Amino acid sequence: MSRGKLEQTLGEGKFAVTAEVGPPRGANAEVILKKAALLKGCVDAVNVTDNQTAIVRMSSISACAHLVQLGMEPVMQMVTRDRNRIALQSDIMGAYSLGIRNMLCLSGDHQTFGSEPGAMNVHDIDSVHLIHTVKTMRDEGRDMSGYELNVAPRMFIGAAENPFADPFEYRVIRLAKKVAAGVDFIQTQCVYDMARFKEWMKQARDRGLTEKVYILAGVTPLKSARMAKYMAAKVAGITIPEQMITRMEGVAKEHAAAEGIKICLETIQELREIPGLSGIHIMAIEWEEKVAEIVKAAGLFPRP
Amino acid sequence: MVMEKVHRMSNKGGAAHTRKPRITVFHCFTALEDTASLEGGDYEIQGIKMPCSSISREVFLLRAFEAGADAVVVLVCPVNSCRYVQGNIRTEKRVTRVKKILDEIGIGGHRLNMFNIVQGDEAAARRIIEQTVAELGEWGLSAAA
Amino acid sequence: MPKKYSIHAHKTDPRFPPIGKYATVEFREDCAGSCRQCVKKRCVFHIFRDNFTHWSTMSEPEYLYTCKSCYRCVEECTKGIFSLAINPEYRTLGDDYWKAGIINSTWAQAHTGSIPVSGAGYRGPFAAEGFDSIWTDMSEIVRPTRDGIHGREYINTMVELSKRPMRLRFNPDGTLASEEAPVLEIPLPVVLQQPAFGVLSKTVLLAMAAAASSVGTLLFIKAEEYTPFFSPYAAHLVPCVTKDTYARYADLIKGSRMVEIAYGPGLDEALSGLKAINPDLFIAVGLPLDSAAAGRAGELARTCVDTLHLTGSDYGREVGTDNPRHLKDMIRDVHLALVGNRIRHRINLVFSGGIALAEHVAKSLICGADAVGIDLPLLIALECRLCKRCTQGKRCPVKLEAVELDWGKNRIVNLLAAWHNQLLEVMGACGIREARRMRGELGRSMWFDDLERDSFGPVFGKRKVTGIG
Amino acid sequence: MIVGEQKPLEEIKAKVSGYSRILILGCGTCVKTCFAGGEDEVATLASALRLSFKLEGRTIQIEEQTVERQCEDEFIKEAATNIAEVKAVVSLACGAGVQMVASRFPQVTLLPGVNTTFIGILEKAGLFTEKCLGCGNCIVDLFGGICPIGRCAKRLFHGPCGGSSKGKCEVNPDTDCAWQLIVDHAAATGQLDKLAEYVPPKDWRTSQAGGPRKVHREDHEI
Amino acid sequence: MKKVKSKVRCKGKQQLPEVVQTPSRYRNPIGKFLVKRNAKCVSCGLCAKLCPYGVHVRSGKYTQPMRPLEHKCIGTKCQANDFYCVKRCPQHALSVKLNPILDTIGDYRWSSEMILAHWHMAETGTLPSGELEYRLGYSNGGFDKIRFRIPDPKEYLDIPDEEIDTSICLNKRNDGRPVRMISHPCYGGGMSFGSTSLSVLVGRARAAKRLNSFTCTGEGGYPDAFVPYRDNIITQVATGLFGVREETLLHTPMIEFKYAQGAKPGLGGHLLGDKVTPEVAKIRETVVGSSLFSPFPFHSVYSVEDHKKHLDWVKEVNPRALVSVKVSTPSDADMVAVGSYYAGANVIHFDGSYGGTGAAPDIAKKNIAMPIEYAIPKVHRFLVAEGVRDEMCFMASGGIRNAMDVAKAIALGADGAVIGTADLIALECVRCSNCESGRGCARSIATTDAELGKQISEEYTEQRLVNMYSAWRRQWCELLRQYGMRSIKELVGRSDLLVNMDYLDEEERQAYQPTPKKKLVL
Repeated sequence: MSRGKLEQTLGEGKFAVTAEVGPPRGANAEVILKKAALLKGCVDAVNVTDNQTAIVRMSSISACAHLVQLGMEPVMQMVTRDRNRIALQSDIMGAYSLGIRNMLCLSGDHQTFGSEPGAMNVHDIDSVHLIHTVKTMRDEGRDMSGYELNVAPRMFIGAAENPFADPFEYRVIRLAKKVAAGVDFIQTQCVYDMARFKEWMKQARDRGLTEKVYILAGVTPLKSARMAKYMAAKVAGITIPEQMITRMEGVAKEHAAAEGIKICLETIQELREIPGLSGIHIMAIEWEEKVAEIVKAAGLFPRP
Repeated sequence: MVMEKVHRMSNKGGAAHTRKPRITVFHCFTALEDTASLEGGDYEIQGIKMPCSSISREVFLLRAFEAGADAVVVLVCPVNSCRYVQGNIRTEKRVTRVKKILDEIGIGGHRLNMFNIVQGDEAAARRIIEQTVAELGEWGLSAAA
Repeated sequence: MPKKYSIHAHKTDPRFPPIGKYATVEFREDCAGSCRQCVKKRCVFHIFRDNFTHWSTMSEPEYLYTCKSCYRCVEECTKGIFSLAINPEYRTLGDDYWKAGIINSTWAQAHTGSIPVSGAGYRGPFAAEGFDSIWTDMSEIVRPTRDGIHGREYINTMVELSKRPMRLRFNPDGTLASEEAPVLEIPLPVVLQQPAFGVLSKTVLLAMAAAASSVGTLLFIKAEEYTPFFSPYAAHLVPCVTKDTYARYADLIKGSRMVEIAYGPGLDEALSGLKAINPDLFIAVGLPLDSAAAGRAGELARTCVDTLHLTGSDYGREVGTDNPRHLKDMIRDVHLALVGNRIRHRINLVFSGGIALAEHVAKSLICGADAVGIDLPLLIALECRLCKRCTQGKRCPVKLEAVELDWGKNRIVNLLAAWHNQLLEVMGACGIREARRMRGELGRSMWFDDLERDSFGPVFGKRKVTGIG
Repeated sequence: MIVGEQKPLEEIKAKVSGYSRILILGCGTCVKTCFAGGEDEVATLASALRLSFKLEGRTIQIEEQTVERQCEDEFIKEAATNIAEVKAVVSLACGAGVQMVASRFPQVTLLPGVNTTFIGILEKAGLFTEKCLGCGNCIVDLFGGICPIGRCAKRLFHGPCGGSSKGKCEVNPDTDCAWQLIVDHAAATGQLDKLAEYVPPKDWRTSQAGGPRKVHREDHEI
Repeated sequence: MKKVKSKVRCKGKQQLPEVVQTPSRYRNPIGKFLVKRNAKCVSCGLCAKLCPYGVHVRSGKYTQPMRPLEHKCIGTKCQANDFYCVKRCPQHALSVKLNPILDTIGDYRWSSEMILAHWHMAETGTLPSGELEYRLGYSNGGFDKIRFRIPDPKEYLDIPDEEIDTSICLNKRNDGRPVRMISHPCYGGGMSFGSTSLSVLVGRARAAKRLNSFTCTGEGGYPDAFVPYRDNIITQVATGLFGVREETLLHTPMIEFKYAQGAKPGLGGHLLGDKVTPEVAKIRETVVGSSLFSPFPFHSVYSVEDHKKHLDWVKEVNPRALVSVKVSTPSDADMVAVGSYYAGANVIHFDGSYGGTGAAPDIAKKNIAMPIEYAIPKVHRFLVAEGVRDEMCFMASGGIRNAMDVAKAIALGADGAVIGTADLIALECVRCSNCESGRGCARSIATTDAELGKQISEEYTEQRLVNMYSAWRRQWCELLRQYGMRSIKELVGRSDLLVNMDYLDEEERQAYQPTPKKKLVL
């Protein structure tokens, strides 16, 4: 089986670029296809969220399958919140059979924040278990019970990490734990607090983790000062430095989006200079049309 | 809905309307020596003396209403002068809780009130009672009495 | 030796929870009481046990009547949430004379009929006004005590309320020539009397009459209260009449052994009137214990009157003056005045007003009384709280109007049983075997002023303060 | 202990409104400690119900009793006399107590008056917090004595998740992040690296996932 | 007043038994102050570091703060200190307030503060801080009105406690019997096995041994556990003769004839059936569960001559034992004392009417016989006048509560005091007066209940008593120093050193601490 494009890019030591799309809240595949079209050619892979922020959407697998048909490379997100180990493993196998080659193992946002706050969560296993499971399936060809699989899903395994959540001193240890469990690449939470990110990267380098795993830094262009303030205050695990908010506030409303993109580009520039960083992951939330612009402006175009 | 009933019943007149208002006074004896000094108005007073107001549990306050009180007044010593340091704070919290229960029941939490008074200030105690009686004039007598 | 007299007590439970001395202050927020070590469950005296079940029916805070204040709940609670306080009801129970402790102890005696016994030493002040400035003497080695309490030796508490013949005449053969005068004896130097206030319903008074009859003493009762219901106890009733009213109660007087007539002008006439109705009648004269009492006593001792019933205030004080003397001094004065006139043996003295404790009986006798009359303790025995609400027309908190006759009788009998036994304690310690011989035995008492002077005088000099100081 | 919370008065009232005579049965153990079903709560509820019905012009006869533990026969039987006289019993016990009483007195309707919430502790006066999920296979030793199953919103074995902020959980910002505590403890005791170890997935058969559980001590069964 | 010289002098420094901290048996000892810590506390531990009195404790690695040990708090006067926890607490979580429970503790004679202070002495062996009044009660008479006169500073004798002699001699008669000295001017009053739990009795005996003093069996017989301490145990012969056997008379250094007890003079002892356990019954040679009454009086003594015969009998049985006669205080107490002298007693022991008891009718405790304060000068004067004072050891008891009461009794004319209640207070008696109720003393002191009795140990009893008497001795030493005395024997009969508030003019009275007055709810 061929390796996926993302794996190839990273394997060749090239600076990778991924972006994120959210499946629609409905059964219309057009939406996802339209979004994907905006990204085609300017990213290495497209991350498809799995009922992101616990809001019920079209499943990640099916959205990914549509992308595969479109000739794009998806990264299927999979959360442990909604499925027990039976469903998870079966979906992994199914996804692989549909041509999906990358997956991102997550525990998922808590259901109380989403559209079904009364739902029962599953959390049979956690994201690290999931990484371990996928790795075992891939490398040993066995499922969790040890049963030998006729075809092993050769997934390129990703996971998320948030250098901005607490406790900071533990974040790198947790990264190490994921690495030990078998993760191939890491996507981080959006980077605004560069100092803290650099510190985290340094710790990762010191532990030799950057040798073992590709780290893709998350970036999200700010649309407005309001968005910046909201994210800083309400979204746990995201820190936005005060001066960045001030900067957003300092420009006229109509120029805010442009300023946000400018900040984003500066961030990417700074990130590219960090030793051990393998790429970026652009999370342009409901702003997919700007991804191509960012990639181009950042000088990361064309993609290999 | 229950509140409507209360009003209906108290507006019906009859026995409930013609009797004197009944007020039960729970008091710690450092706040007020005795309710005897408060008697004599156009109302009935039932005093319950306590070594510390924090002895008044939820049920006592409710039972006072069962026993026919139209209003319940809890007199406690001033903030920071409780003999047992925290007794009056605890009483306050309990009164708040029972007010909520009374609201749920439909009697209305406003019929239960706590006041801090200094020992010997009988004028203040009397004012509190008179004010309560005046308010009872607005609310009507308790339909649960 | 007279037939051994004793009063049998029957435990008679109170109808209302008596006002206890203690209250616990506990912070429920710190504990819900489900600790296995819970001091409430482990209370040696089980005082909280009833509270547990009591809880759900309680309508107001329950104080701890039976708490013995051992402080183990306070000191052992795992959360340290307990504190003990004096029950505010107890604080306001009674007054400076009828102290809460006296009322409480009276309740307990009426309940059980046993004398108050406790451990540790005396808890009260060194000395206080009134009876509390007298100590009764004891005997030791040289003049032994009497072992009367447990019945090893008989101590006779009987006293007479009838006149004694002045001299006996004998026939030449030595036989008695004078007529044997009729005798009115009571087996203990305590008579009962109708209280001046209280819920004096028919049953309450009947209970007093029944109790008097049961222990063999007398109840002084207003003649107006008499109804045929009282007839079973007639022998133990002393109707109280005035010179204006006695004629109305001729039938009652005919059936009575003794009648009390109020002192006042025209008494002589009334006395003969009474004797005319019932020649065998013993006569008591009721008079206030005022400054004229001693003089009047001397006067009345010379008449046909058997007994003087002198009543002081409810607080054991002289009446009719702004600066009243205490009962102990009044008794002594009346007694000594009669002794001085050598007519003490011609009359019997019953004092009442403020007799609150058994020790007051003994001390009154020592001061010179033949007997004492008790009133308020009878009400207290029936659970009265001396709140005097009844005098303002308010409801009685212990529903005295609803007592049952037997219950009431038993409570009063129990109280008298306890008092009788306490009198025996004091007499035994004094080494006195006859209540009659205790009368006026001032030498068997020690008075505060004398002790201060005799014992402290040589050490400290002269007292610079008056009274107890 | 088992922590519970009394149901809203309105709900209890609706449940009992069809009966003219009920028994409120308290339980003197766990739910008493958390102020949900002891003597005091029984009395308070009874009083509140009586008042509430009185306002509607109805009277309902309410018996009150509290037994030591509703989950034990020995104590339930003390309530037999009272239960025999009513058609409905409001039980202020945890779910175990309610069901135990229900099974012993099938002829009466059992109305739960308490919501059983969790196994927890009294954190400080008036504050009860969840500590254990009853998974049936305790592994708190791996986490410095802090259970991520009972105390992490996502039951993460390799937490904390990205929502951990300033020591608090994103799901409930006044709750401590269990993983922050675990990490703090490990850091304080110099065992941070121990937390890098992979903890295998849990076998949930010992938990409720395995169906209603039993503890069977044959040595105690004669 | 004539000074009484003692014939025997104690030489050398006195060996003082060691004080060992002996905390309360209970979890929450009661203090004069309430120290509360509220929910704002973040357990920073500052208070524990600051408080030099040990009120705030942090136990080992336990993260939660412990409940404050309120009884160690010195209270509001601490405000002046820079370590005042209330002020220093960064969270303002602490408060200190007068403990309202004091309303309920104690009585006119033993005030709440006197009780708490004695608990402190028994725990620490030291005198409590100035806020606890331990010398005077609220009785408003007797010892509470008597003060030592203001000493002349020139009289002050600056010598250490070790060089002050507090011993007294129990045999001054020169009758061929041993000269027995005890190190303190007091010994333990009679408490019977049955009224008091065995561990307390044995603990008292152990303390007596360490203190070189005596304790007394009371009227309850002689348990085997006493034998190791027999040199320090007085055998009492009382009217019931419970447990009096030849061997128990032979064990003892002193035999006490109890004619009467101050709390119930003229009345016999009474042990309720509940307290007559198998052990008690065995020693008293009686039946389990049946109430025991001691007759009154000694039915073999109806005259002074009978009395002498009585004494001669025990003197014959044990030629080495001293003989003490314990009587109460009738109006002719002086005659009784002289009578006992002529009957051959070494010690005459007067027990005043306000003395302790395990159970007595309230009427007797309050009313019968005179308070010891009156009896002491009366008896002392009479013995002096008879010329026999120097040959008698005169012990007083009955309402002698504390070290200063002992000193006052000595200055009034006694040689020493016999202590009962204070011993029990040291063991955390609260004077609740329920020694006989239900299962007996709830605090395990006066009980024979198997379960309750176990809650007190001999070691605890012994050390608490040693501690309390050590604190008492400090007070005596300080007093003697003030008057330039080296021995407590010099104080005997020095009533010139005493004043009575009621016998002073208004302005003279100003110099002394006023008589504490308080209205209690009893």
